[in-house]
Amino acid sequence: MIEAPETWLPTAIAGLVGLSLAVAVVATAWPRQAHRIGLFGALAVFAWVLGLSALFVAAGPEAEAAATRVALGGWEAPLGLMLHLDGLSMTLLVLTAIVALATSLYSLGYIHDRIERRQFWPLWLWLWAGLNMLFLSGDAFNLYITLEVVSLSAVALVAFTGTAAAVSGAVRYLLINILGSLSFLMGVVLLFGEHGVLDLVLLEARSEAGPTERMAAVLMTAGLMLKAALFPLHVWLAPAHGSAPAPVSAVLSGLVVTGSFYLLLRLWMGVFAPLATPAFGILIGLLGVAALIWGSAQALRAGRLKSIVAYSTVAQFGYLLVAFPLMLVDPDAWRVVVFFAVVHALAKASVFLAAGTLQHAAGHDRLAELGGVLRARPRTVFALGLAGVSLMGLPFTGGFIAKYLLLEAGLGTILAGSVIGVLWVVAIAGGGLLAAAYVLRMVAPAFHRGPERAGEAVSPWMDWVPLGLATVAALAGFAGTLTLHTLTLTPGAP
Amino acid sequence: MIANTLTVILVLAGLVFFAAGTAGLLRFPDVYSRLHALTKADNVGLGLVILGLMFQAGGPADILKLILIWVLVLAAGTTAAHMVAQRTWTHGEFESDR
Amino acid sequence: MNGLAELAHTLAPGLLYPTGGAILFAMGLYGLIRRHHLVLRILALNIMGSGVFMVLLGVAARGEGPPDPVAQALTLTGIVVAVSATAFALALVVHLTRLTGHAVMLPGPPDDDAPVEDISREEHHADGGPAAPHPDQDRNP
Amino acid sequence: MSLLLVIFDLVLLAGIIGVAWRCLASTDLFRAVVLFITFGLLLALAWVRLEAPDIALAEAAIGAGITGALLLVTLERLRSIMAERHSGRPHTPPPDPSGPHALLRALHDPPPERHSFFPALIFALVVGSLLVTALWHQPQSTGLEPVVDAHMDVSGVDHPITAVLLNFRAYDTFLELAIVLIALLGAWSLGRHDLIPARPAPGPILPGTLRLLVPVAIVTGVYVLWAGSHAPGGAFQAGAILGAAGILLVLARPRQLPMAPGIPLRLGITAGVALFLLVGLYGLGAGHGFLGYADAWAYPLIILIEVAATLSIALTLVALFVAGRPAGDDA
Repeated sequence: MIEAPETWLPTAIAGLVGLSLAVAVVATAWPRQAHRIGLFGALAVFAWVLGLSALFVAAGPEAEAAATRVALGGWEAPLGLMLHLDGLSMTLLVLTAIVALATSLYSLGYIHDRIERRQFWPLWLWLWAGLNMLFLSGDAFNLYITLEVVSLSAVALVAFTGTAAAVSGAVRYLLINILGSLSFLMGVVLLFGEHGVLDLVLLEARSEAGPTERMAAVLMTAGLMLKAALFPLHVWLAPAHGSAPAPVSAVLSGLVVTGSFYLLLRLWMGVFAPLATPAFGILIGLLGVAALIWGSAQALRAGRLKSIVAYSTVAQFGYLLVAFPLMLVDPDAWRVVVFFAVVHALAKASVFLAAGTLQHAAGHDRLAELGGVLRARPRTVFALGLAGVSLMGLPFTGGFIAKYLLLEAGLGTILAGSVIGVLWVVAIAGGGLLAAAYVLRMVAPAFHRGPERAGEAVSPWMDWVPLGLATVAALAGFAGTLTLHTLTLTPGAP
Repeated sequence: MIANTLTVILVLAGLVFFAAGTAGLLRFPDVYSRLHALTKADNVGLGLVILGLMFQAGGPADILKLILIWVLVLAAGTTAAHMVAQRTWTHGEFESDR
Repeated sequence: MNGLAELAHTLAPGLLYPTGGAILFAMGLYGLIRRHHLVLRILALNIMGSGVFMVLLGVAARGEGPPDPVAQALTLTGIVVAVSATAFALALVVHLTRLTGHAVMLPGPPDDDAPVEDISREEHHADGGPAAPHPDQDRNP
Repeated sequence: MSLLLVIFDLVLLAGIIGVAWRCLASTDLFRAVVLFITFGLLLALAWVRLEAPDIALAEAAIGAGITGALLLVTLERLRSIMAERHSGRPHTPPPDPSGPHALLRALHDPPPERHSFFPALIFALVVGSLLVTALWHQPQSTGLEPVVDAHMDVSGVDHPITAVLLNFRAYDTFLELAIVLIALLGAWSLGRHDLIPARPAPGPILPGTLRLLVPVAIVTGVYVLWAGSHAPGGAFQAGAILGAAGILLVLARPRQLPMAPGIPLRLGITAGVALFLLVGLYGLGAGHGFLGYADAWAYPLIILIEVAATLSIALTLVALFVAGRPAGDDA
């Protein structure tokens, strides 16, 4: 007799944390074999996450809110720490597993210097473990600690090539991250002072629209916006993402930024829900429109391939902000926003990986001189294009479904009589056009006439992984129903 | 009562030495005389404060800890003063010291 | 006299120290915006952090009875995190100074079209860092 | 009496804020760092006043002590780099006559521009006053103290803060150890070309003092570690004290730094997290939950974890002070 999935779920959740930490610790202690430990660890964590998601979906309708919470050390909140798994965190865990596995495979080919490898793998495995723990955390202070694990390892990964551009980007990134963390922590402290608990579920039950919640919301939102590089607090992003090694850029733009956004969503759907008013939604939406325009303009102007991709992250996250006012009108829209973030993360990671392959082959990533390599590497260009098509939102891709659903929600707002809804619809449609413009800028040189230049030899991992990930991003549309269904399993959400 | 009075008198006396040392640090013209004022006055001052606190100690273990603190501060302070003086002797004074 | 006693009661540590912590936090923020040298910016962030800890410990000391041990444990954790981040930040600053000759975070993003060294290529070696420093590489006038 | 305490509180807070202000307004970095160390020591006094002796110990050892040492050695490194760049030929340490003057040039931050004064001031005032408003509206609750108190008998230790750190919220503490480790991995990934630029003064005084201080520091560290189960103290404070002893040793003879062996060093810095994780996974397997202990085993396991954590923290702090990756690590 097989036991019901929900009895295994708590052990599987704690086991995921234990496994991802164990991989990181072993790689740190034994750096000589770090790349092998990393490869097997990546496969193991990936398999574990898939198994966990199967368990979760199987337990789905029966899983009460209590079944998805795990008391660490046997201590229930408010005394102890609780891990917290729901549809939202499950979706992001699966996303993380896919992007992280692809990045790990790609890094096998990309980082082959013996000494670089020893530095890269332990930090990267810590970053992955940190992301897993971030998505599973259900405690306000523990969220601060996991955020620090994520940001310190991310900064170290930006800096570890040791070049002037990378170190300069890393310093800026680190200071911004510390500032964001401190601002977040001050919010946590305010909430703790008011309510005397740290557990998010308990906090949600006690929160109201008082001065503490208002100030905590301001501090924590500002801190997370700094970390997520949401407009207007975005200036650090392009230097850090653009100068990091390709697999690191992919993870930063695909996952780390998404992690901060996840936390914003979680807080505003939970603890700060009483504060969400239409005026606030419109303010955030306007910031989103500004981000969309500014990011796209920079992406259209930038001279380097990776800078274009980095600025497009600012623009695409503008989209997520535009969706905030829609969420206040149509409570169901949040699932679409998450789905959009998932598709964006997949596509953005594959674009960065493809850009890394081209940069490796050419020895630089200046767009003006990249034509020969682009012509000689149709597979990589195809990956770039396929992921780009998903970013633009052309039909049959994951990006299309996400943008279509967002547009639908926007039109719903207009029909509900909101004039400013027109702006959101124009922004969502126009953003797709701008995305098309900068994606075409990236791939256009491939179609010009001119000599081919294969450049430096590229390992098979670097050749195929971006294509595989881009395919996943494009096909994500077919997983849309499943994702949206998983997201309905979030207790407390509409 | 007598113990309390002794404590107050000794700690106050210690504070006078600290005040004198600080005045020396601020008023004396060069590094050597400043060190001279600071280390001597402060070591005596700390000794008096600790002697005063001994009358408040709960047992011999506390008294021993207090004495240990004084000995360690003496050793550390003396070494630090020596190194500052030596650095000044070989490198000259800092501009901002004048 | 009665008024003084009441004032003393109002200004209990549970109120006074959180206020001081808030002032330190705001002051650190001010310093962070105004000063340019990276070491000073790191000091400003540390002062902000101390402000947060002061609020937390002040909150823990509120009310009657012994202080809240959870808040104190969180502060201890926070101090260790702060020193780790500071140590790493200082290492980055030293490295940046070695490469560029300055320890100042310049306003505005660095030049997008500056050359980027590619670590995936054979000729790159991590042993001793880059051989030739580029003095003003990431300056953006 | 209570009025006197209020006056003391006000004077202390004014001192802390004043020193912080002078530190942030200073144009001379050396002065700013010294003021920052003073700031840390004053904070320790404030923590004692808030009935937090553990935090005061940690602030003095980690916040003021270790951070201060890190800041001072950073200034020394920056000075040495600048002196090298100005003279145009590589040499460490720089020639003596240029020492203090190069220091003054390199470690100087000009006063901030006028145009950022009002925006920054208004921004800080708004944030500060909103924070104060929120804090003054809060209830005077006691937080989680009663909950912790009710569970002390099954925690395995007698000191509430150690119980929270290593039992009730052990996950946070584990991640805290991980963060110290990640900071070191990050610093190591930058390269291995770092020496301590300061030269020790010749003569018998420094070695003699070290012969006295280092054993005392080791005894104190072990005592603070052991005391943590029933009184203020614990792994982090002990690790900081031992780390400070290590830093003193490094400072005293930078030229003859013993070549740190690769594998034992790696094992040493990861011992804390590795042991913690093993115990945690064992708890998961044995049915006490991840990072949980059987009540009877709580005390010995907590002590075991604390010993390993102390060792790792001390080693990591010394390594962060040295900053560069030891040559042995690449072997």
